[in-house]
Amino acid sequence: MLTILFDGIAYGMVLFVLACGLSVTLGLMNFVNLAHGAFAMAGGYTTAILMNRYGWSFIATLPMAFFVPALVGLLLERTLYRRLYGASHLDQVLFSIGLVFMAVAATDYFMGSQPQLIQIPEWLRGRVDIFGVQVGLYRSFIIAVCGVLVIALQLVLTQTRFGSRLRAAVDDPRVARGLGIPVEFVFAVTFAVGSGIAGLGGALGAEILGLDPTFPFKFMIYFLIVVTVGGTSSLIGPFLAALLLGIADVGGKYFVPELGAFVIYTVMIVVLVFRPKGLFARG
Amino acid sequence: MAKFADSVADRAAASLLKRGRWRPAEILFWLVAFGAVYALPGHHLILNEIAIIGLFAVSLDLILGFAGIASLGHAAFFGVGAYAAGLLAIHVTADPVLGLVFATLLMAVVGYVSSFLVLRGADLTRLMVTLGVALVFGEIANKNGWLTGGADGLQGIFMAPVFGVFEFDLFGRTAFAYSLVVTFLLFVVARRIVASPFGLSLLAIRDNPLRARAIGIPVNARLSAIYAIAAAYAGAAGALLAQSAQFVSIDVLAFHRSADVLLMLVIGGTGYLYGGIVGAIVFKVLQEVISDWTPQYWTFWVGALLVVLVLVGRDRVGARVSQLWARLGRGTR
Amino acid sequence: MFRRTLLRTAVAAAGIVLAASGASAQETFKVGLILPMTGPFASTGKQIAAAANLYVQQKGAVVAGKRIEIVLKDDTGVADVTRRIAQDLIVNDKVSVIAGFGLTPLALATAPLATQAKTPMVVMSAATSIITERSPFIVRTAQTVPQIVTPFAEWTLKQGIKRMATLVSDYGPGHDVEKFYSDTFRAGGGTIENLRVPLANPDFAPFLQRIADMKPEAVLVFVPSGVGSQFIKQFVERGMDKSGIRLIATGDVTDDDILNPMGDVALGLVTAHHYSAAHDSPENKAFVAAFRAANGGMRPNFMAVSGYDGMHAIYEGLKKSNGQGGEALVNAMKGLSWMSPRGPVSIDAETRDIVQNVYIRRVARVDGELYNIEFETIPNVKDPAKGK
Amino acid sequence: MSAPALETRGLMKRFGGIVATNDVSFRLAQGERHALIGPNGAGKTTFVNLLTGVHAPSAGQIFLEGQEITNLSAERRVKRGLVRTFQINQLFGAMTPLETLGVAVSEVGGSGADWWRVAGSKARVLDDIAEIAARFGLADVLEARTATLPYGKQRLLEIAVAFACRPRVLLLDEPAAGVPEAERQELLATVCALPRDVSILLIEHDMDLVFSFAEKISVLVDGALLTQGTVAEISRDPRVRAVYLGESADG
Repeated sequence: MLTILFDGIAYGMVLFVLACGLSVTLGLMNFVNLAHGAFAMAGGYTTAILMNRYGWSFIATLPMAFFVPALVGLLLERTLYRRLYGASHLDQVLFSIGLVFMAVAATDYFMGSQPQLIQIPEWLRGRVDIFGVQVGLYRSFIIAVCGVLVIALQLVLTQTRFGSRLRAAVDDPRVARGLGIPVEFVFAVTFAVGSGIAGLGGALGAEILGLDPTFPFKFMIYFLIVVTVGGTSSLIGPFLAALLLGIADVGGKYFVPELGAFVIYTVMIVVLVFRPKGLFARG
Repeated sequence: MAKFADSVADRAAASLLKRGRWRPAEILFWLVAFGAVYALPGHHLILNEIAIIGLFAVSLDLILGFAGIASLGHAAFFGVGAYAAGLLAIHVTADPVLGLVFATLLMAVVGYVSSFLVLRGADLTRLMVTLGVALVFGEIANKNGWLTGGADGLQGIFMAPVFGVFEFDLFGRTAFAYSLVVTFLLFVVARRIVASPFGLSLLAIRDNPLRARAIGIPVNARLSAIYAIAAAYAGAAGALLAQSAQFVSIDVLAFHRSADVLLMLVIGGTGYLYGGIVGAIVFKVLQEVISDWTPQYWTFWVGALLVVLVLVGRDRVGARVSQLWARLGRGTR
Repeated sequence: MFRRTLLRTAVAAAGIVLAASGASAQETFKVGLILPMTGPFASTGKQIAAAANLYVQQKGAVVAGKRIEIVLKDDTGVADVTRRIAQDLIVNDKVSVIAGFGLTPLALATAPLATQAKTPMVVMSAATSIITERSPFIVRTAQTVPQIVTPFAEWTLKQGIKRMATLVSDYGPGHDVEKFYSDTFRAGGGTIENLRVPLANPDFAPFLQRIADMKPEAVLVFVPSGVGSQFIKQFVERGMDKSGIRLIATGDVTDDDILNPMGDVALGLVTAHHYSAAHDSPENKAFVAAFRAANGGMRPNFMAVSGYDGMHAIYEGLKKSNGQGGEALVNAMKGLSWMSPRGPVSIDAETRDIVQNVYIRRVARVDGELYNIEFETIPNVKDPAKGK
Repeated sequence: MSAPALETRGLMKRFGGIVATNDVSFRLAQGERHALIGPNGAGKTTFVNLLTGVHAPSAGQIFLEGQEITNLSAERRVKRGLVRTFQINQLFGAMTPLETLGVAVSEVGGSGADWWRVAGSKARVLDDIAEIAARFGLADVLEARTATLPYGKQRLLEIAVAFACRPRVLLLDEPAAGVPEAERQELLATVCALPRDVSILLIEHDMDLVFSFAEKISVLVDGALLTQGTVAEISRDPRVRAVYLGESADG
């Protein structure tokens, strides 16, 4: 029983790490980046390649799973995304879907269409018994990493100068520029970090969610659900939404497996019909 | 003064009526389309698919381009329409026209009922709610295999000849002609709808729902109405697919259907009805050509084209088209 | 009534097409290969296309005076597209055989066309039993689901296992696995519980927990190849391998394509299937070596062997029919028997399904790579779902 | 005279703990030119939103020509003849003034839902459009895209659309806001020339406009009616002066 709750939390955590970059680009920078999953995939593949071809240890690949997508994100932001900040949402959708198409086909070309598998280290396998609850070690690890990440992100956004600059830049880029805030730089860094976190999520989640070239399509819906249900006004909203969805999904499948995927979709529709701005949006 | 008012009224009439008038380019377009029934015998199958998806995209344009409702779940109506037509053919009558009418009317009702879910909320919310509805429909179809055939698809559809005369042939000629006629007729109606006072009130709602309400337009009722109409159109497109393929698979309700049709519409341009059809032609032909060349990696090039299209400026391409459109329209005056 | 007339006119129309095509395509004999080359089932398409091309490359493009040409099309795994492409290939490209068909609905959607156009249709992957019954022009070189799981259920019973659970993906083949396995198992005196997993399912945790609660002696798993590895890893991660629940699966789960990277978690897993890349025969050794050489080291899996055998059936059929297509080719393919890389096979003249050995295998490490090592053979299995 | 054109009785609106409209009982006589003034944050916007049905009141009633409209939807109130304009233009940017007026005229004439005929085929609608266009000086720009019109014209259109709804009571929310001096006179003249059978409530900041236009003035402070009276009475009222003392500089 509690094991199900625990699994749901771990699943929700992974969803959050995967989606939180999207909630930043969408919520703060108002950019509908459907290619977000492609950055997550890049992180997953980075880990898979480093481990399987170069024999790195899982933990050692995690920083790379952050940096490689972050770099790719930075590059794309500087060259392409930047031009579309003011564009209509439909343009952004079209553009980012195009990127997804390219990423999927390119991954297939270079890596093959079969799923990539990674071996998590021995010490993260198996389960332990904590107060009578069976707890998976790897899932505990995920919860720990993601928990730290959530707190760190929240602190950065609310407590640091960078956070306030970002919020100012988002509110009104012109005024922010006038105040001497390097808006372009702030956006680029934010975008890169968002992409990097997605990559980290892709690497961490590969074990649970699987990893193949169609990853960005398969999980696009989940990301969007997390962000819309959570609302885009803060990080806490999507975080709670991801947990809620994770628990609802896992619990739903455990208790009423006949319903299958209904649970997660129905939760989303009900929430959005009654709270169009998301469950945890202010006002 | 009266004289002056009269002349203004005349000008106003001329200007408004122009919206409903057929331009030479449009007439030419449909002549070419119908000409293809005779002129392009080797391509009827793909043309049939284009006609059906074109109609589907027109249906999406009615809500997105004319009423401002973005949808990522429009396949819900397409798919249920397909199932409705397929099931009717299996269990009741194999007459295609009856099946088409049945699916269309049924989807109008379903569209009306589900419209209440999308009345509130901004674009993103609507995208997700419509998406959710389509996914739930997909799950329902999957779980009720006794009715829908589940993941194996609905089999055993045999269609009678259209009007008892035109049999569905292997070359797809009847199918194409049938789909084209249906698409054309529904297009004519759609054209009339968007040029009508009702259509104008939709544009007003799209531009500024707050003001639309403040001048007495019953915003929700209008949105529900156009949503029902668009759903009916999508249902008709789905019925055409079910009838010409004589098979309905579960992925008529899949996410990629909704996403593809949105892509096509946006590529072709929203808000002038032809965008959907143009987008369907462009997308399908590109897919066909590129995937013949590289069946495995064609998505890369389609993706690249999308990216380039946006970067070059869809607006600029669109502006060029609408300029051309305007110039052609001026020719009629 | 009108259905029959409809059919007759369609057939007549098709006859004209074929007559017309016969004149212009005297030399080339086109095989339309329709496969999911993009999307989630792209790896199926890749394996089959590679094997079919390999066959033509090995045996030469000319057979019975005809030049074989493969026309490869991507149907993206969408049924109405498959059907449209098949129709297009038949009427425009004048192909004489349509082949491929990655998934059951894709084959089912196309079946009526094969009948209408009298075009032989070689099914190389879709595994639901009923497919061959949907058209007399269908020949299948892929396995059927009951063919694998019925003998597997008998084998499980023989191991003394009486309480089972099944966990299958919630789609056609999954339902087949559940039904045929459970029926046989119950008939043999066992008790069995069934669980279904949504096809698009990222996390197995809740289902694994259900199984842990059920505490069966063993659990049979059927999920599409690819997802299977995730399942096993999560199974082991939960320590369920040590909880006394034996995990068995159909060979889809330990697909040769992805078996090796699965790593030690897969070791010892018992599966039933008709092909292993480690099958010990000279035919297979040659096939695996050639396939690897032609495809950058990729290991062939059971889909590849179906594609390879499918081309073989077409070649041998053409030899028997003296280059004639249509019904003559289908009739010629009936009753063919040969030594395939998977072992001795034949085309059942009645059902047009393949008759083949089913092997019980165990995953083991050989020369540093993981393979399915066959340790028991159930010879000449016909599709048990038919002719009962 | 019969019932007042517009009347509220004990109108209240609370947002959480904040009282935005406090027990407002207000009367607008038939044909009257009435101005509602008050400093920023006095609750003018909330009051208008209550009248037009954007918000539901927490307590109290609203009557239009003697009939209660408290629970009617925003659209229904418009159909009954209570129409407003907006302080910040709320127009249909992608449409032409012709189409905009057409929509409004059709809607009030009950033909707004006609989907089977092409717009522009009803003579009565066309005549109405022509008349309104002439009254508001929009005849020359009827076919231009609204978003491209000069601001003054947009402002005129803002009022013209409302007028096209055949109001019995017209709520003008700062009609001259932001209009450059050159175009201001035309606007004021147009407003002053609106027919007498339309009762007008002017919500305004600009005292010059109020004094030149209104017959009666109501002063709203902190959500409550401070006082009501003729122009002369109000301009002498020391309480009003006190309220406006800090404001007059920028007004």
